[in-house]
Amino acid sequence: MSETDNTVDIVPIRRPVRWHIFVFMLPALIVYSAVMVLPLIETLRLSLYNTVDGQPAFVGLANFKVLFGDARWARDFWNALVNNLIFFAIHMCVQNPIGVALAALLSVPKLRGVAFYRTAMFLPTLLSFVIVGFIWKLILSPIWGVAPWMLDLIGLKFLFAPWLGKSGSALIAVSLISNWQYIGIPMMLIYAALLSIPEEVIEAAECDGITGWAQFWKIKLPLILPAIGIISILTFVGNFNAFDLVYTVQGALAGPDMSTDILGTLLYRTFFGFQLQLGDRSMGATIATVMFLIILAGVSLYLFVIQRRMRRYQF
Amino acid sequence: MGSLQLKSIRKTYGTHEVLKGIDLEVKDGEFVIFVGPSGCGKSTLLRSIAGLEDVTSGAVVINGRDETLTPPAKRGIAMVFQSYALYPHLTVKDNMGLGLKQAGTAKDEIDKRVGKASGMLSLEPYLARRPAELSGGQRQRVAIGRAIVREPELFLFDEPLSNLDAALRVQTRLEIARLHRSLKATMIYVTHDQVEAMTLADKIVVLNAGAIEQIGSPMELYKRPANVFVAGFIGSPQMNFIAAEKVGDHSAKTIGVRPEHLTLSREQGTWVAKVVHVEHLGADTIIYLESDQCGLLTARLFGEHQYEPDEIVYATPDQAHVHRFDVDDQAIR
Amino acid sequence: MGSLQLKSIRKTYGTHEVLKGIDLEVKDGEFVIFVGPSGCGKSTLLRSIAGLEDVTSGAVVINGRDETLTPPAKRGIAMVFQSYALYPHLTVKDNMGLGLKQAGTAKDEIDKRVGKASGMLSLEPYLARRPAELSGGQRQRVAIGRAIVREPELFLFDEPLSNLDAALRVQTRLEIARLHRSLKATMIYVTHDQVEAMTLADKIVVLNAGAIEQIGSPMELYKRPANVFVAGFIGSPQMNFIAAEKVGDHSAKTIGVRPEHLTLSREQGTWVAKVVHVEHLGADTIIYLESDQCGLLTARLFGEHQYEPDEIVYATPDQAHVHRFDVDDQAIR
Amino acid sequence: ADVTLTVESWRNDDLQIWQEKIIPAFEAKNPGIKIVFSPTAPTEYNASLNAKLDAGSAGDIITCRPFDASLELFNKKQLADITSLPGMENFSPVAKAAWSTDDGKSTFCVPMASVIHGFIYNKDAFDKLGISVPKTQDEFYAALDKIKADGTYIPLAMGTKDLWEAATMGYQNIGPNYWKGEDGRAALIAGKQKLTDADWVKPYEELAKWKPYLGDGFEAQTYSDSQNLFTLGRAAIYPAGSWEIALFNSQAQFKMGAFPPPVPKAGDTGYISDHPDIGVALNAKSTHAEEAKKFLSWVASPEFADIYANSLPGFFSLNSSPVKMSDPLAQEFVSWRGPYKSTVRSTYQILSRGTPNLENETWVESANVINGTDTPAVAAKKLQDGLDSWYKPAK
Amino acid sequence: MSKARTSPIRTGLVHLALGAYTLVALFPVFLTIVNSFKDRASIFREPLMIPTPSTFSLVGYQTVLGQGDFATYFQNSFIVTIVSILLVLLFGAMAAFALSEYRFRGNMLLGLYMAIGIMIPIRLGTVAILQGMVAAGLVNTLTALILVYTAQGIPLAIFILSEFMRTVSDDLKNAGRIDGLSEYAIFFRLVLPLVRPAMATVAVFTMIPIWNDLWFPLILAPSEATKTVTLGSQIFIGQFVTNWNAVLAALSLAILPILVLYVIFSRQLIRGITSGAVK
Ligand SMILES: Nc1ncnc2c1ncn2[C@@H]1O[C@H](COP(=O)(O)OP(=O)(O)OP(=O)(O)O)[C@@H](O)[C@H]1O
Ligand SMILES: Nc1ncnc2c1ncn2[C@@H]1O[C@H](COP(=O)(O)OP(=O)(O)OP(=O)(O)O)[C@@H](O)[C@H]1O
Ligand SMILES: [Mg+2]
Ligand SMILES: [Mg+2]
Repeated sequence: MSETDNTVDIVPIRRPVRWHIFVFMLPALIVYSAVMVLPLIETLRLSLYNTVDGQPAFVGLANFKVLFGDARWARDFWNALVNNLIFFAIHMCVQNPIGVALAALLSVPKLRGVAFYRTAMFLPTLLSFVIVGFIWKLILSPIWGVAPWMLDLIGLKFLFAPWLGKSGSALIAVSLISNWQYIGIPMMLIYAALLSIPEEVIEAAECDGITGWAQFWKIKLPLILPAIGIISILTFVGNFNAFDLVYTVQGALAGPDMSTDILGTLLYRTFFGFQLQLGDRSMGATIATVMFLIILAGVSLYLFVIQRRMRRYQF
Repeated sequence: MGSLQLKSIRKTYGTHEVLKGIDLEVKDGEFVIFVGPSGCGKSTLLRSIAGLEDVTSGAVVINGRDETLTPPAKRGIAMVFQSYALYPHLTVKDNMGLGLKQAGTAKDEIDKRVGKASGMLSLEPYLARRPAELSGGQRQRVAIGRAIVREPELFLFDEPLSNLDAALRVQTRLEIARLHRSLKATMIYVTHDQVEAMTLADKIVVLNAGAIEQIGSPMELYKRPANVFVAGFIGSPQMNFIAAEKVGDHSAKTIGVRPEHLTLSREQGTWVAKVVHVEHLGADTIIYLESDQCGLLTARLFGEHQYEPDEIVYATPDQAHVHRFDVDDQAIR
Repeated sequence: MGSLQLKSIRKTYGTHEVLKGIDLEVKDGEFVIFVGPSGCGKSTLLRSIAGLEDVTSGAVVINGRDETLTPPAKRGIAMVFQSYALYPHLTVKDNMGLGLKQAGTAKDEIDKRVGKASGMLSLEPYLARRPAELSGGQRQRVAIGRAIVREPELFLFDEPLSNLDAALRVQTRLEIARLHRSLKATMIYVTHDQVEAMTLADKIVVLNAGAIEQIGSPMELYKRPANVFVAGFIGSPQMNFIAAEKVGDHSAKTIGVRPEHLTLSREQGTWVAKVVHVEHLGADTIIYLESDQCGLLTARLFGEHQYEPDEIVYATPDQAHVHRFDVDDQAIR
Repeated sequence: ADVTLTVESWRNDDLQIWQEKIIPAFEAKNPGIKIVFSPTAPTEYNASLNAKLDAGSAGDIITCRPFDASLELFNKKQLADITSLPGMENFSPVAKAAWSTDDGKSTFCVPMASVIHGFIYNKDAFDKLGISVPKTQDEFYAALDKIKADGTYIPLAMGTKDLWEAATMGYQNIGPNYWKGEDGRAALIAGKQKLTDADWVKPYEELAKWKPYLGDGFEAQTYSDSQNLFTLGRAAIYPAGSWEIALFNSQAQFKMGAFPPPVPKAGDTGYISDHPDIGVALNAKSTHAEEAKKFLSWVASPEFADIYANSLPGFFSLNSSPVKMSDPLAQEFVSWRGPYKSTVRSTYQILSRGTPNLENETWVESANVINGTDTPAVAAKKLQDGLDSWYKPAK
Repeated sequence: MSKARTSPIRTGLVHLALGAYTLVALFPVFLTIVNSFKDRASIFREPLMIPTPSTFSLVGYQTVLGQGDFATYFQNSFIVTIVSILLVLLFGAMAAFALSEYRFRGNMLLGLYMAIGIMIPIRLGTVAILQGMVAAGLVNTLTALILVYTAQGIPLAIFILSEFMRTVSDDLKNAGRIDGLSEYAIFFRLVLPLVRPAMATVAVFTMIPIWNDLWFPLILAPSEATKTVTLGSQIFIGQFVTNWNAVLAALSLAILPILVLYVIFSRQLIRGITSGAVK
């Protein structure tokens, strides 16, 4: 084992050009830039334009002024942002810890049936939103619902409420559905990270009397910290881009009363339009730009501060 | 306190039988050394004692209790791994202290013990470093330190000194001997270093291909090897083996003479031979000879001696130290 | 073909200077051994020669060309890592063959060379295994095998035999010596084993704390150590150092006598001392003495000798082999 | 070679009818032209259509949403002007209004069908409980009370989960009776009335009264839940759109009837929402404009109207020449066209052009009112404030 | 058999916990599949019931198989998914290696640039992408989809793989360099096999959104010949009537192939264990 510490920058003595770096980067750069970045820039550019007298015109930051200055836009935006933060917080507090815990359990040595468990737990992640939305609406439905029926079985029917329909609980319910669906992602990543910890280090811990919970906490967790960093940032990025699930479960207007509206749904509604609302590319791009900046801030924080500080261990 | 019994331990990997029924009794406080050729199963045996490896059959009895199924953490052992197995994310200090911390030892006590161990192993300057920033020998010392701070009743060492330089090696060896005396702990130690084996052990266990060849005190093995394998394995350079009939001895199949029990003379002696190669070690001189009668011979002389290749010399075995083996390679006593 | 020059190589990790300006000349075909205490920078120096470590300053000249910036793959070297660094996903055979395959060597030729190397290292039974299924010594042999199949001009060995048992060690050592002769390759070898250093090296480089203490042939270092450090480092057990004034010698600060150059007698001699501890190694006996005049002394006697602790003996140094050092710890010649 | 025309549509539901009836009928008459009906899930339609039109990869024939969504496409010159297309004379200006410019000069879609709101009820249930079809508001609530008291049926099958159900089946269904149909709608557009006026708040007050008659957990009841509740016979009255007819016919095991939104007081003029819903247009960039026009003309013909209205009972032809329909429930709906005054949904024309979008807000507020989250007055105020923020009718 | 390092009680608890969560994970999936075999009325009336003879119905599957050429749709989905995964893995791993292995100026910024892709939904770029594809004549080809999905998958692949590649021992790569392996050989022969668990993970993560994507097939390749399964299933989602039997049947069918892919990839996870590499 050894470790690279990224903070120490070795002053390179003038090296010959390392062409292989270009070769390694090139295919990804080309495809990615041409098919993804350029179109996206093209779109984000629209945030500086708007239709003035029927003609597209450069308006500078006026769109942003509207977004934050206009009471209605601002209300929608902040509502979505706050909801999004809650959405993210629930993922961080429910999905990721459970995912990590499941991965830890799966990596218990010599456990039988791991492949089955892993596949079963990952299955929800494989499902399309259409199914997830449908089946959970059905389960939680007060009319046909499985949930009320099951609560009834254990005599807790009174606990049941039409969660998806109440503004107080809808966001939490949708977040939990999303957690259910995506728990496989942190689980897989952490599982892969756990697998790469050398057996001998774990054995040394066993001999040292560090077993079970303590072993996870003191040995495994520090060693998989980079993977946990990844799942956190992926959750962050994923949640701030999320859209489909809310859209399929709660509709584009993210009811009831906008209580499940997150940045993603706000953006899609604005950009592509919905029902009678016409797509407003400029304002959509403006929202997208703001979202991009929020996410960029998060990712940069991760890349430049957290990831750099984080120690990685080579196995 | 730290007695150990192994009852016909067997271990197979797939179809490959690595341990072929090991029976061994280690008394409390004994210092037992496992030696044997590379790949003979020393590490595997050690790991089985630790509980890291599930044995295929047999029982591990510690302090009279059958602990075959006890998890390693509950066996009250400390182990030094051949591959170190340091915790990469912890500093040297924490690597050593983690086990104690886990056991709930007071902070002062931990500091005291870590301080003592790191002093003993000359690790003080590195206490704040992480394993990746250490040299091979330093890592190995940390691994030793981690085991000894825990002061258990049973120590398992897997080639703990293999990466240390001679001076440090002697020093660490003496420390381990002192530790053994002061803790009165049982120690089981794997090494391939003859000096370590001879000086540290109460009892040496010679393993070969997963089975025990001989158990005995160091001098017993040196003086009365039970068979050709042990005779050849203990002692360096290796014992010279000569087909007995070549030298006119018909009561044995093979006779063996250690290099240090051959005297050389330019004038006269038992076997005539030609010098092939000379190694000057300073304190000793190793002379490789080719004799028509006995084949290749090695002689070890104390101090410095000038022999040139192709010189003709006479080698004389010390009759008191000639070993004789039968057709089954067993020693004839 | 395989000459090497190091020009004031310096290497720092952060603020920690690990190599403090190393100058060294290795001629084509020479066998150079680096020795030095654990952590003195041997591995780092080797890695710098290989190009794996970017040196902070200085130049590495191979075959007269400055290769400081050449990538390792282009330096035409083979290296055995202290940590083995085997490819975990490849079998033993593929581990050894990968470099050749990469170089486009014909399949037969690869098979031949791998066959030869694995025969030499007794690895045949393990060719189809992966590193995780090997014992420590077997892994080390694979690492050696991987280096030698490539038959380059410059070999770098980092403690290649540390995990081998004595017999195998002697055998492998001889193989390496033979390889050196047959390939006429330059070899640079790190070891902490005195016997290896003395028997293999054309030239030993003694490193201490990142600097060279002395360069010389094995016997030179043994007989004429340049300073206290080298005197103490070469030879095992270590040389006895005695404050010169205690024994009435005022032309030096310290005098040194190797354990093998002390003779013991129960009747008479230069220094009177009490036996503290006796180690029986079979071929030798090491006797630790305590003397009022000279402090702790170690004597090494050939063969077996019976001394009991607390016995009073007389130790006499062999005057021809007394080393004298000045206040700067430099040898007085 | 044959020319293939691709029809973009959100009407997945109609795929079979197009493949089995409409396309064969057209192709039989027009050899050399092949039609491919390529529907998209309705939620994705607008976005994907816009993208394809912008990039120039959309089909030749575009199915049009009513009013502003299509007008926008026409303004961007993505739909061709078909004012003078042969066959357009078959439609009255009112029918064409949904797909004409504000000044009515240019038309860009051939009107296909409209839908009518009302209530569908379970005849068996009404018979069993001895309820007669309510004509007025009071009778309506009396009927609901009676059903509720009986307990066998959920009085009203409607949920607020999907929002639009509350707005479309509730608000737009009963609203015209209070804001007086086209009069109120025009006044609102002209700025002469406000959503906070009594006429516009009243429908919300009525909706608020529905709450006790809805099923348990109606807040999480989706549109398809409502449909199923009704067709499975668990609910007595279903606030409906005429498009339900086909499905209900196939699913319900009981007799059904329909009644128009009850009038506030006996003798009041009744209004119904008879809302143009589907049209078809020509992609301005189509490379087969001639063939496409042939197709559009055919869609404008009585022949198409007949096929369409009869295959899809509940989608009523907008063609001037009357279509004979066989479905009794559909006939019942269409029979209201005479005695009741028709109007279109209040939010569709002009008023939903800006942000915040009045239609969307109406969805949210209608649900809020029923859920009790907002009082009718508050809801109305929110809507009006939203409208005021961008709509300046005086200009 | 009981073992020293696995106590039956602990193992039992672990199984209990895993089993419990497995139920949570599987129950809704079970419901989906069960309901896809029932008639519409009983889907809603008794969603929990196993299909009985009276409620059993294959109407969903009949509709699906009768409607359109689902075999082709499956084939298209397969081709698009697999080719995209392969390209994402290859290109992504190469770039991740460059970013994690070498220090060069702009390394960090390049990393950030490559990460932009996970920060903005690619759907926003639809119009420009579609225009590009129209210009390149790729509309209604699987190539268009593959290109988009490759671009879409690369950032995540780089992000995850570079993190894992940092844990590959330097000594190992150095041993390769000494062995005369070029940087390419080190990448392909040493690093790639050693990050197999991560590659499997990335493959799975890449695969899911591709398989389930509706948007780009709809925009870029809606033709009958290039339709994917997910797009094909959308036929059953209508404005007023959603044919849940058919949707459930189609999507249940679509789970199977992706499940197979998942199992294949997750196997790779276990194979690539690197222990015992370096001491
Ligand atoms: N990455 C690093 N950061 C800081 N210090 C380091 C690093 N790597 C090595 N060192 C230090 O550099 C010194 C020289 O290390 P090196 O590995 O060259 O020693 P060595 O002579 O090979 O020792 P050994 O015989 O124990 O293998 C040691 O003191 C070690 O602690
Ligand atoms: N996982 C495994 N699968 C198969 N064979 C194995 C495995 N681990 C070890 N072996 C084999 O078991 C034998 C004993 O290994 P062990 O590590 O105990 O040897 P050792 O005596 O410690 O050798 P050394 O002195 O070289 O460390 C070796 O031949 C080795 O190849
Ligand atoms: Mg071993
Ligand atoms: Mg070293």
